[in-house]
Amino acid sequence: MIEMEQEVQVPYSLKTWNEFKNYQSTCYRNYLYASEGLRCMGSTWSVLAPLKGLGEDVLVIGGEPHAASTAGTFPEESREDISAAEVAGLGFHSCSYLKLFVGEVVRDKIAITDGTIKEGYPKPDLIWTTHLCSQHSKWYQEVSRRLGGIPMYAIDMIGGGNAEKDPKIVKYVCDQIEEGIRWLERVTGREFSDELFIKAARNEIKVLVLWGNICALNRRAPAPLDERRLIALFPPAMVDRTTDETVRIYEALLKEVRHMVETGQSVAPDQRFRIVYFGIAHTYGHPEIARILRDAGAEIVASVYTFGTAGNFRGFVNGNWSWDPLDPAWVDELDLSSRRDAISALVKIALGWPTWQGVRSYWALEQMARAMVTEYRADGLLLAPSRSCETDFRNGYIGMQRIFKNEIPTVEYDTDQVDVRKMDLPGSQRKTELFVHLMEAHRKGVHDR
Amino acid sequence: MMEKGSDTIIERFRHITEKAHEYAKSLSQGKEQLVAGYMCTHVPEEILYAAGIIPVRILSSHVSQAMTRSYMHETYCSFSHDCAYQGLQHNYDFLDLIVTSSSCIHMGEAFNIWVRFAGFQQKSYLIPFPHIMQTKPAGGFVAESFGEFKQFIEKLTNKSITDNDLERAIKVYNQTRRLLKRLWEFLRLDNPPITGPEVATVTLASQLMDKQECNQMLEQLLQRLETKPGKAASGVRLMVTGGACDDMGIFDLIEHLNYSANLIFVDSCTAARYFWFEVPEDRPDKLKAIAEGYLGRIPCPAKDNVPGTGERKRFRFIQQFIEDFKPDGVVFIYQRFCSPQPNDVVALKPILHKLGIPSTELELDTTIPITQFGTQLEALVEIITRVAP
Amino acid sequence: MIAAGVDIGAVSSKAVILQDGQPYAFSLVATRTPEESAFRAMNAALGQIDLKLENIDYIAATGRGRTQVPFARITVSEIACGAAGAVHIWGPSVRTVLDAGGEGCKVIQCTEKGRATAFLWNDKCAAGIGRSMEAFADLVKKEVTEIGKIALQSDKFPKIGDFCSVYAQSEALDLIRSKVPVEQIIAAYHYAMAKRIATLVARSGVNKDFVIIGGLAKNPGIIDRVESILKVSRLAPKPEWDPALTAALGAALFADSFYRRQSDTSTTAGVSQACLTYPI
Amino acid sequence: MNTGKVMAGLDIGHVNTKAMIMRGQEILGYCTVPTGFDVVAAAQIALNQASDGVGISRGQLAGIVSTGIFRDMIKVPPLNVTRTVPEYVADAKGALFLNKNSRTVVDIGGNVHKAIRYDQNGNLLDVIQNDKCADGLGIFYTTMAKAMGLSEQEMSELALKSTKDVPIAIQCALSAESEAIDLMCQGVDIADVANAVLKLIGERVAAMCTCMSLTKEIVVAGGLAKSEALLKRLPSLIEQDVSVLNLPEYAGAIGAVISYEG
Repeated sequence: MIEMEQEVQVPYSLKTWNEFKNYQSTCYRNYLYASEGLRCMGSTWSVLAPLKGLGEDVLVIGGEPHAASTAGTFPEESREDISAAEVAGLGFHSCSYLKLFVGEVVRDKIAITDGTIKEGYPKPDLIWTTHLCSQHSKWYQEVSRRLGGIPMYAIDMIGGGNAEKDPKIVKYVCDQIEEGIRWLERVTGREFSDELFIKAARNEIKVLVLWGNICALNRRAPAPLDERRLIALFPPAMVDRTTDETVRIYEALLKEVRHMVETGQSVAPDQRFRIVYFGIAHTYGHPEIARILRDAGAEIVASVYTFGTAGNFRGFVNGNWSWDPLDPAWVDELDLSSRRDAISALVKIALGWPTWQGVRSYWALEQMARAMVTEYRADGLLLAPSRSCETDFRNGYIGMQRIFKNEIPTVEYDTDQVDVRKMDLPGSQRKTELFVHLMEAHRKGVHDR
Repeated sequence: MMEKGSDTIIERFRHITEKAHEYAKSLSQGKEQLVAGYMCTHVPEEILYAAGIIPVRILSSHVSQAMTRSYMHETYCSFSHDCAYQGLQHNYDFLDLIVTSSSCIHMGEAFNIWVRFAGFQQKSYLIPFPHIMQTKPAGGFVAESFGEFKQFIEKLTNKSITDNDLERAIKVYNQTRRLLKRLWEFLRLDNPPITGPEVATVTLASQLMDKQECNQMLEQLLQRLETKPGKAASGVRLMVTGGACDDMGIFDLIEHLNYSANLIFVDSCTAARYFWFEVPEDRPDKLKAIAEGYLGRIPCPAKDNVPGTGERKRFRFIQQFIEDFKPDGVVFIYQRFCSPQPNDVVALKPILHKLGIPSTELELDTTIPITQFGTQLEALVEIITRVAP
Repeated sequence: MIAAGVDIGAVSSKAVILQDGQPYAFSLVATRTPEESAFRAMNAALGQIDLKLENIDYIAATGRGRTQVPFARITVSEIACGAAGAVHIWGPSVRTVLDAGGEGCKVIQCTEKGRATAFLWNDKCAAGIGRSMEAFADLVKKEVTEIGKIALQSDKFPKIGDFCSVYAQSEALDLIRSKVPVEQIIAAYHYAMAKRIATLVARSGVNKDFVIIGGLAKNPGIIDRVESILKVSRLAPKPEWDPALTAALGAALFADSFYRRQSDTSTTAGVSQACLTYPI
Repeated sequence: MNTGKVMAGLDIGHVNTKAMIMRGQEILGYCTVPTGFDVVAAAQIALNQASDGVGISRGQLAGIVSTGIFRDMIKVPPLNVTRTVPEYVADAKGALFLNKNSRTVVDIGGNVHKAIRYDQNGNLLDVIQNDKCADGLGIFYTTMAKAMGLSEQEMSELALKSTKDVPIAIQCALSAESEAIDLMCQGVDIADVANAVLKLIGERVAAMCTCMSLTKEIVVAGGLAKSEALLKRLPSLIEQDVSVLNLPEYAGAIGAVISYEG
């Protein structure tokens, strides 16, 4: 148990912040307005480097990060997008990222983080995506259908705890990507450059490892970063992590956060309670919840979603999960001399994402939670399943509540990633207030004993 | 609401569907017989059968209960909740094994509940199976994955499964599939000797049964039907397409409207999609053959995405069924909270519209609102028959 | 010739009696159990014209409880009846009918002859909007007939979730905490429900002319919003017809025409099971 | 707690506002009014009716403590309540006061239900609150009684006469409501429908409870605790004995008074 009873410090403000914001919106602007170049759409939960083998003019837009940032920037537009998708016939219980994204296609306009809305939906040349939940590849099937049959290739990332150590699965995914590369050549009529691909692959892996290192610094007290910053700082890696520029900004961020730790600084220094959070970033209600926590000096210092969606860690080491980061130097030494080498290195990294591990493997998820609670010396576990997200292991959370409640203050509240209508704000506020109260009571109890 | 048909064999099948877990229990009782439960129809039953294990499908009980709500999130479909409930209620403790293959996430979680909270940790197996059926590498992957499952079963029973064992199992299962297909073919007739709900019931029972017993009963049934005169002139022909539905009440409802209407086809994983394929018998490599068979099925909407085009292969089958069975109307059924199904409906409707076939959607839950569904179905029939004052 | 239609809805039961195809009497009562409500509705209408059940030549039943009406000769779905009734009331230009009832919302597409060609039934999460209005009225301690007008008094109000009336209710209750004036809360709740209904209508497609029938058609707080969200205005309600009676009227029209066609056995409509055991 | 003092506790819930007047450990008077949308007015009326009933003037009140979801809204004139406690804290204290051996209270309110575990001093150990889909069970109960043309009391009594378990969808009040209506339209006996409604409520509450280990004795509070039919079901559903508190709907208001000092 750590007490932070020292005088309240000045919150640290990140110097690299703007570089991240700029990188993200530049990527989107390029995709929207580029007069030439190859527009590629799809889940950025796919390995992206293969696209880069097609040339230096490849522009990508990814479903989840785009939907999430649009919802954050344009709450009203997003409402309209989602209901437009429902009017167009999509399921009332389908993923709200999906519906927001399709809604933009239906309304033939697109809104991006820098606050601009472009009339006329920029048609992609191809769709390169993954199949991660039961509805995820339906997402792009629908987009492809509505835009008159955009060629699409979905990779079956058959996840599940430890998948990256299962040669059968690694081979299966690698083979699909090799097939995919041949398909990319056919459908674009371009020649695939292994040189460009391998360079992009190394960058992609590097960024994922760097982010892991940045997150791992939050084990220190005070944790240098809070949930709000974590949520904002990983999307650039989701948007496009294959460029030299991404590697540069994440290296800069790592350097800066290391310095924060050395000088004991934090973006949110008041951390009487350290919270581990399992849940997707729910755009709506997040500020309200965060305020309740901040008023009580409680900060979310670790979350599987912000850590594990675009970050890699050691993962399972002889049966136990470890949130230790991987050494960035290891990436530079990786042997990526052949196309197949690069593909399998990428596949192992992608299958190793904690989010992947958890999606179809309750035991991996449970181990991650256990490890995170101990490694990050958490005072409480906050579970926030998202109503319309299948990959958000909604079920795992309900189970975890049963398991953790007797060990540590644990509260579960209902959210939705971008559908404000499904966000249970009143209930979430009630339950968060309760959560704080339980942590206080627990700490008091521990002291009395 | 269902008046029992006269045919004693059909009654026997119906009894099995109504008392699913009692039947499964009777299989395992006394004898040395091993019985395994399976949750997704992509589990290669042949491998279990070759090892002398009888696979029985875990279905829902339609008992309204809230127990599972504290294990599984609200927004999982009632079918998965109900299947999880079977485990939590310990209805199936007698099973020697619970198996599933990478399925839709909802059913995957039902399986997890059994493993985590219903005491099946030590007797469970998850078969990695593609989420996209049509990729080139899928074949090799599935064969390997089935191979590992075979080894697991061999360890469990500690006796090896020979190619002959597999070949026998494949033949038995293909036989079931052919017999069921013949049964459904009757429904193409104007006045079949058997009703759609009866065929659906028999098909559901086959998923719970020892296939040898099942095949015998099916053969007897077919013999009788071939000689039996057709039933009264049929009414409006309705085809059902969608997700898992083991609630035969819905199908009975179709035939007990205030109008004469008939159920003539059901495309779902509890009906046609369960058996509408065969495992090639001439292949030297039996595991590859089984893999080929299971990948060639009518795809589940959660697994249907042709690389390159994103086409849904299932739609081709549906159009074929429409051609063969000539429905006047289509009834979409899907579990509330299911995502893949309704997302396919969006793309299917324009196709039906082109064919001039009206449709309605029934959203399934643990129980069925009979008067509402009845009204929806009667309204559909009224539209087809152009009823007006 | 006297024909009658009864509509046993989830919240209210209605009866319409036609004499030689012309409106003769009608009634609207609260639904308790379907059979008992059927008699109450029918007797209420009969009372107006001093007739007895046996004086009526032919009776058709519609609505959720239609199979429980012992004295009905035929049953017809509220979809077909809604379309028939709407075209009878508003004329052949009607193409889309929104039936906003107590339990369910249905959108019906129809021909100039009042024949339904397609329909959309509300999804489960959009059920019970009509009834939820009553519960909501109780919570705000207002008359259910009043809140609709109050809802239109404020054009500025917070947006609350329109996905489910239970969530909307919780959110509305919670607005009190943020000290939102009651009129605005009522407006917010109505807007949310209207949005949910509008989504269903748009999903099914609106073709002009558009009309709204059923109990909620009498709630301006819902209807005006539905119109503004859909950017389409409905044909104004007819003073002589309570929109809640439309389906019952449709049933009466069916009864009328079936009586005339009685000799013809090729009628497509079946005879309700109940009436076989109930000779009139 | 100072035994002499006359104190008032106000429990302002989503649906009802409960007022309780106590002298030390002694309950003097109480009263419930619907909260409606004017919380301050409702609180005042409840308080006045409760105190007038026992001839206590505002001046005699040593203090007012408020709890419940809207507890903070009466910090304004005329009541100027200065002390508030969260509803789960008040529930725990109140339940313990009404039953010294109780260690868990299950509170079934109009819009929210929860289970609270506490020690012998009424200190909070753990709490579980309902899922979103289970909101509004109390309101649902009222609505269904109305739909059947019965009082809540009558519906509960009728449910006890039920001879047949009819299943209804468990998802939420909405689905249950439309299926209950559907059953009535099928001509199902309304006693069985009433029973199904109460079964659903019991099931939902019990399901929530299993997420947390409940320590004995378990008591039930909240307006729905008054339904005999519901209470008959609960023990078998949560597989433990439960007893109803005396004045179940006032546990929160009493707890507010108790927690005035320690």
